[in-house]
Amino acid sequence: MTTAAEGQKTTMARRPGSGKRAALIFVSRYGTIIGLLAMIVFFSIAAPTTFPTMANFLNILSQASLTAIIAAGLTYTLVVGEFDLSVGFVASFIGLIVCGLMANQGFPIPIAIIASLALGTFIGCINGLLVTKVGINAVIATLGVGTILSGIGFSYSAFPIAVGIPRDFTLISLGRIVFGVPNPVVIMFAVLAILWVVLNKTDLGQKMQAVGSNIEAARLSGIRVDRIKLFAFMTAGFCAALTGILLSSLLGSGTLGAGDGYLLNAFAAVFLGSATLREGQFHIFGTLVGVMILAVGFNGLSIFGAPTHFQPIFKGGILVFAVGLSALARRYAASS
Amino acid sequence: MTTAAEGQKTTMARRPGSGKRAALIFVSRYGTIIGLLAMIVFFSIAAPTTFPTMANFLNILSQASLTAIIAAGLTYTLVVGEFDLSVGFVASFIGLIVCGLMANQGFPIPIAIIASLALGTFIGCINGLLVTKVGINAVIATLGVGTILSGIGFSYSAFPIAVGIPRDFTLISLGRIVFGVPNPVVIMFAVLAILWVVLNKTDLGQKMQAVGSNIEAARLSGIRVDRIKLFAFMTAGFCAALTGILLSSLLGSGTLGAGDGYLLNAFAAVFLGSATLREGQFHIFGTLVGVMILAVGFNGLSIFGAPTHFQPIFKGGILVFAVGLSALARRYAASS
Amino acid sequence: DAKTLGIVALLANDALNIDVIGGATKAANAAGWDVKVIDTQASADQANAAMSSFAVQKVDAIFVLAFASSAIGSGLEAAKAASIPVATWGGEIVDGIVVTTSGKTVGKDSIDFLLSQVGDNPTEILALTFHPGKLCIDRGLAFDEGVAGKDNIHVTYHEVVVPGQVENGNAAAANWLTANPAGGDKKLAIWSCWDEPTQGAVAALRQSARDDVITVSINGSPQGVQLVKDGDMTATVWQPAFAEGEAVFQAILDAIAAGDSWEAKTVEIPGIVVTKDNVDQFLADHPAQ
Amino acid sequence: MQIRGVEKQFAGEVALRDINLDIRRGEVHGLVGANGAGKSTLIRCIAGVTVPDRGTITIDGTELRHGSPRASEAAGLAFIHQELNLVPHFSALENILLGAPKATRLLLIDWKTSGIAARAAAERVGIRFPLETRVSELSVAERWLVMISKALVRRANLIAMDEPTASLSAAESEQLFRIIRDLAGDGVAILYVSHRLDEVLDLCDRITVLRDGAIVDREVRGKLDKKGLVRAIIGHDVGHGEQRERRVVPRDGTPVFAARGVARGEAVKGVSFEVYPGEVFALGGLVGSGRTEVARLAIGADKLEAGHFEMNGARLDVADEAEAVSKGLALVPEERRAQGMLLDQSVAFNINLASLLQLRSVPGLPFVSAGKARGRAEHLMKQLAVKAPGAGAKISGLSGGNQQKTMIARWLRPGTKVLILDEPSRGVDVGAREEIHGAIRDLARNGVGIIVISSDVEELAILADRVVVLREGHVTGELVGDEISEARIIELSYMHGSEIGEPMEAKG
Ligand SMILES: Nc1ncnc2c1ncn2[C@@H]1O[C@H](COP(=O)(O)OP(=O)(O)OP(=O)(O)O)[C@@H](O)[C@H]1O
Ligand SMILES: Nc1ncnc2c1ncn2[C@@H]1O[C@H](COP(=O)(O)OP(=O)(O)OP(=O)(O)O)[C@@H](O)[C@H]1O
Ligand SMILES: [Mg+2]
Ligand SMILES: [Mg+2]
Repeated sequence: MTTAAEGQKTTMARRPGSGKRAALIFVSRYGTIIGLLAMIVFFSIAAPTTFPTMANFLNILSQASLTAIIAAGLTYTLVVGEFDLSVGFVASFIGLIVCGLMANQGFPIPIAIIASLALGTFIGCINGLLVTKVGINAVIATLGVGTILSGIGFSYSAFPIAVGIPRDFTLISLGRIVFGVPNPVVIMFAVLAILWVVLNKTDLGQKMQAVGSNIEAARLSGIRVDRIKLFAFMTAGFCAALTGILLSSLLGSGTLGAGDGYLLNAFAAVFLGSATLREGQFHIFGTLVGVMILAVGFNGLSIFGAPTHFQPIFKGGILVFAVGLSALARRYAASS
Repeated sequence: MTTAAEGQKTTMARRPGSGKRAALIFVSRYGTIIGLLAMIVFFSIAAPTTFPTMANFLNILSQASLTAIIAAGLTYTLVVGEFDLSVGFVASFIGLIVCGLMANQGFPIPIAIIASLALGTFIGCINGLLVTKVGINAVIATLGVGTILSGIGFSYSAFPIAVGIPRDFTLISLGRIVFGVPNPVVIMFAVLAILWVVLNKTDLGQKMQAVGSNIEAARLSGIRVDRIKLFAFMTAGFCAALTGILLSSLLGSGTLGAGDGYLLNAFAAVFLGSATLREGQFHIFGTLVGVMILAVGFNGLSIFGAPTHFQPIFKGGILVFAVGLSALARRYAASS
Repeated sequence: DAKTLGIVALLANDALNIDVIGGATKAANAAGWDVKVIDTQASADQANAAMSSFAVQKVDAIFVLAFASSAIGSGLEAAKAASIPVATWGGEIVDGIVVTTSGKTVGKDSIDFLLSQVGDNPTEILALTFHPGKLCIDRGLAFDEGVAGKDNIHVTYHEVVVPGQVENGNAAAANWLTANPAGGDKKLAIWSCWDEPTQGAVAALRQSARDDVITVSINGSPQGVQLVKDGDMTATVWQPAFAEGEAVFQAILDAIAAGDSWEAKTVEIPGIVVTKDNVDQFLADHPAQ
Repeated sequence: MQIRGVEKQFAGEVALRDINLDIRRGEVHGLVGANGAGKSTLIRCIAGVTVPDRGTITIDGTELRHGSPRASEAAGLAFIHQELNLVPHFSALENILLGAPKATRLLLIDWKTSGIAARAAAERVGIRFPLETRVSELSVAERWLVMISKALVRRANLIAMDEPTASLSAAESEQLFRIIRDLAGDGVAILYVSHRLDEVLDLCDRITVLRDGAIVDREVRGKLDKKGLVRAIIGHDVGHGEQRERRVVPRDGTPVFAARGVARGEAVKGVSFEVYPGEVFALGGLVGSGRTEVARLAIGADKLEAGHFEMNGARLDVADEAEAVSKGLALVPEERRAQGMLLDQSVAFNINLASLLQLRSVPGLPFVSAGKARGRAEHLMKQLAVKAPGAGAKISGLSGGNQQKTMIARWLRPGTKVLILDEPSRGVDVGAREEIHGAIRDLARNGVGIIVISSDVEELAILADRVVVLREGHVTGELVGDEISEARIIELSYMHGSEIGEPMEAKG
């Protein structure tokens, strides 16, 4: 992250100061963040007693946390130039399985969680093998695996698994172990921090970026391209599984298809994020910004009491607007 | 993107074929078609009285027709290297609007249809402008526009529009004007034929393929890249609108969200198709094969009376299997 | 200042949801309350998020539509922590919920009607189910209980895919019709958890020009009733959603008034099986439709 | 064509300043300058691909609209850009005609009629493969011939060529020169960019020299000699190493690298050679003679069908590129844009890509030290004189020569035992070429096995200690030390089938 950004900074600084251009570049890089802040300011003015409160910010973060985790995993697959359409299905499936393991197999909570995470990672591994070793297009491979999982989930348990789940399991997401911050928020920051460090500070991360940037060059540089991709898919599977587990803990039950909706939201968030700071590249921080934009919008509108049909219009509008702002500013900056 | 990938495909085609290699190449090109035929043979043996009948084939074609039309439009956007996530929402929206125009505004059928098709094309145009002129990533732009449309549709009419629709409107999809073939099937073949000819036989189609394959080369060759993309998006919008209209005609009413489900199916079909004949390229014939695989699989399983959870497993399996077969064969052919 | 009712909708654009919201809103407004609605697009995660948001805003009551009570664990916790009474529509009574309704009665009405139509004849039924939704689970359970132990009946289940339910119902029905061609010696029937897949099924009947299939569904949406009136659908069980919405809100008021002495209750308002015979009467009685 | 006062800046870098240039009908106008002097930028401005900040371009009195490739084309201009830009899955024919008006029947393309002009152009440049061949199946040089045909088919009255011969061998280049003279005779103006100064001096009626974005010299034919040209280009004299002292490395130990009868398909049919420590070894030959394919076989990118490679006397079996790299083999590919650079990344990132393990802050932990990474990059940039705003600048903004230096810098690391450079000075100016050659010799002197593949006979003659020449996948000869001359290399390149018979064994 640092190198590319620095590069632009240096060249930018050299240009004999044109204030307008600098402003445009600023907007192009921070357009999505500006959008996010603008929303927060707007809602804070519109609902001064309910929106800008600590409780509500924690609430927003809680709501964002599961989407952020799954979206961060998805980001990894996009960084290496692939795609994962199965993440929502994996979350649903693992959410069901983790409850089943506890309720039907009587696994203790930690064992059930570890087994579920391992299963999610394994599913990611299958995705990765189908893409790298068999050579199936990632869209097809992950859509296929996801569809299969939804079928298996249905045959595993068509009805919600709600009985026999230990109370402590629900406490995982309801608890507030660290400074009164809801656990999912803590988990989210931990996961995102690790993924950020791996992507930006380790050689593995640099290799991932190289693979996504020019796979042939990466290969000729001695990078084991297939393994790097496999790692990205496995991370996505792990994150999806974690989201599924947290979701079940949050709901207090395993429900068929409960996580399917994450797919589109995660995609929206990741692509929103790719318009942040660096143009068109996927990165963890951007994904977090994308997730927050969606969460703040959803929360603010509901507090605002906007008519329901306004919610999709607003959500779609903010997607187009925030990214459009960055994009337009970039165009004008380039041609000014 | 393309050049790097092509670089490694080296000396394959020019080398004199050994028998085994020729067979592998055959499988790699016709894997999906073989899968389709195998399914047809299998179901014909498994359900000899019900599956291989003229009535059922027409039934399969009818079911496939709407997906095929929307998927063909989607194919165009993929050919030019873009993406359209709004097609399902456009179909839903236009399906509602066309009914509204007849029921509420009292438009005669042809006027309502023409207006709706124009509206769909216009929405495609907006998508295209957002992508080309504003510079928004196609995933975000079309997801945003689609989401906005679902909100507008909701505020237009939350309830299905069923009263006041002329009986003749439903006849559009129920009729069998040509040789007893259901009209939607005829319309599908007509649309696909036109799109195929445009893509493969005209200068415009050449330009589309060039833009998708190497946009820089296209630009340097004096092709107006933006216009070509715009055309592709408008075609996708048109096809989505046509699907929405036919769907409403089939249902006899305009229902909110009725076409949303087309998105994933159309994507699956298009990517299945991209594994047909030409490696990794999108084309109309492949899309048709993809649609047919999904439709035949769904139909055969229902007739077979397979348990319901088996359907997604089968659908996912056939995606992975058919494409995997092609991909593996290609690998072995290249390395043998 | 005014009190607020927070409504968490399963699908704000679903006709039945709209009726419930309408009923609750009418009753709430009459009592001087404000109403806020959040659409969750059928996502349980969003439902919990919405409940938490309402809890943070300290609304005075929360009304959740069509989510299983087992699927709103954290939302309930948040509401409980903020001492906000929660009502559900089609959920079940658990700790923290003061009032609910049940989807089982209309389900039973539907299968009873269907069975009355086929009698003891050998019968093939296509059942269009949907398990992620609480309402459909309950209705499906009622259906299963109805056909249990009946040797003359064979059921083919199809799980409807959402979104795309109308089109999916259409395709499933078309295929099933091919497998069960006209002129067989069995009675044929299509049962569906709600009107939209049936709408697709009816289109499939039209496409293949069949009129030998009994179609029964639930909801009694304007669309469904219209199909019955046109003779395309055999029956739809009207669920009095508007009245349920009103009754639930009334119960919320009662619960608040009663305080700790309140006993959670299930509101039950019988539905109406709308058929060709009574559809005109039904429309006269329920002009809003 | 008149160019008046054209200026262009990229993010503060001046690429062109106050360019005034006239190009007349029927003249061949040479444009030379060091890497990054702005030649390509000027051509891209004319082509409408880059929008100049200031200035006008007029053609026959009408001003050209900036930033519109179509307007340029309509004005009768055609281009051969510096980078290969073809649609890989189209046939050569489709590529040649891409964007050109085509004959149609009932709106459908009439390929037969449209193809006539294309076939004529292809024949003119000496394309021998069928035009139905997909471009992805063509070798790099063959693709360049397609690019040239593409410019010819447009019947332009001015053709700008940005280093058209960089990937062509002597024969194809000769053919191209004949075409250029023909065209000029027909009144077509040619703007010709090249780093091969001999051909510029030979071909061009007038020569314009660019340095740092400005015109520093302008001469008509005969007024400049090579030395003067070089001085104008880089601002001072270079010891242009026509004849350096050639080292005949004693070949008594074990070779650092050797090929033993390697073969694959039609491209490589039993090639053997040995590379000894300290020598600059080169593979010569015509376009399509199989040199790139040998390199790909060595690096594990393609599978061997017969024979094997050896490193330091031991048999070397590599399954893929990663294993080859881990064993000390490295390839600087001929197509740096597609196979070498990460265009959206910084220069430092590109340089360090193959050395990430050495750059860890603490060995054993997976963290890359930002300081070490920048340090290594800056050190190597200085060593190879890479001209860039900084180690953090994006590589896509560098000129071709500097990009190529970056590609070489990637492999300047302790683990590299054998380095294969495929067309290392393609698109590189004389100054930079000299520097690259210096770096290559240094590497060889330090014991790294060097294999240079080049289509530039002059380069081979200057650089190599030993040359093995290939033709159609066979070794036709080996030249050592003073035997190496341009004439001998060309002779071996054209050696005929009958003489090839048995592949020659490497001389000891
Ligand atoms: N797209 C770009 N963005 C930023 N800088 C650029 C861009 N294109 C060119 N430059 C800069 O403009 C200057 C001129 O580059 P140009 O490619 O025109 O040189 P050239 O004379 O063609 O060099 P070469 O012989 O290496 O091809 C260089 O300093 C280069 O870094
Ligand atoms: N991608 C490819 N597909 C098919 N044939 C190829 C391909 N690349 C090269 N060939 C063929 O293989 C043979 C050797 O080509 P190669 O590229 O190795 O030669 P080269 O000597 O490096 O020449 P060049 O200057 O073209 O790189 C030629 O006959 C060429 O036509
Ligand atoms: Mg250049
Ligand atoms: Mg080569």
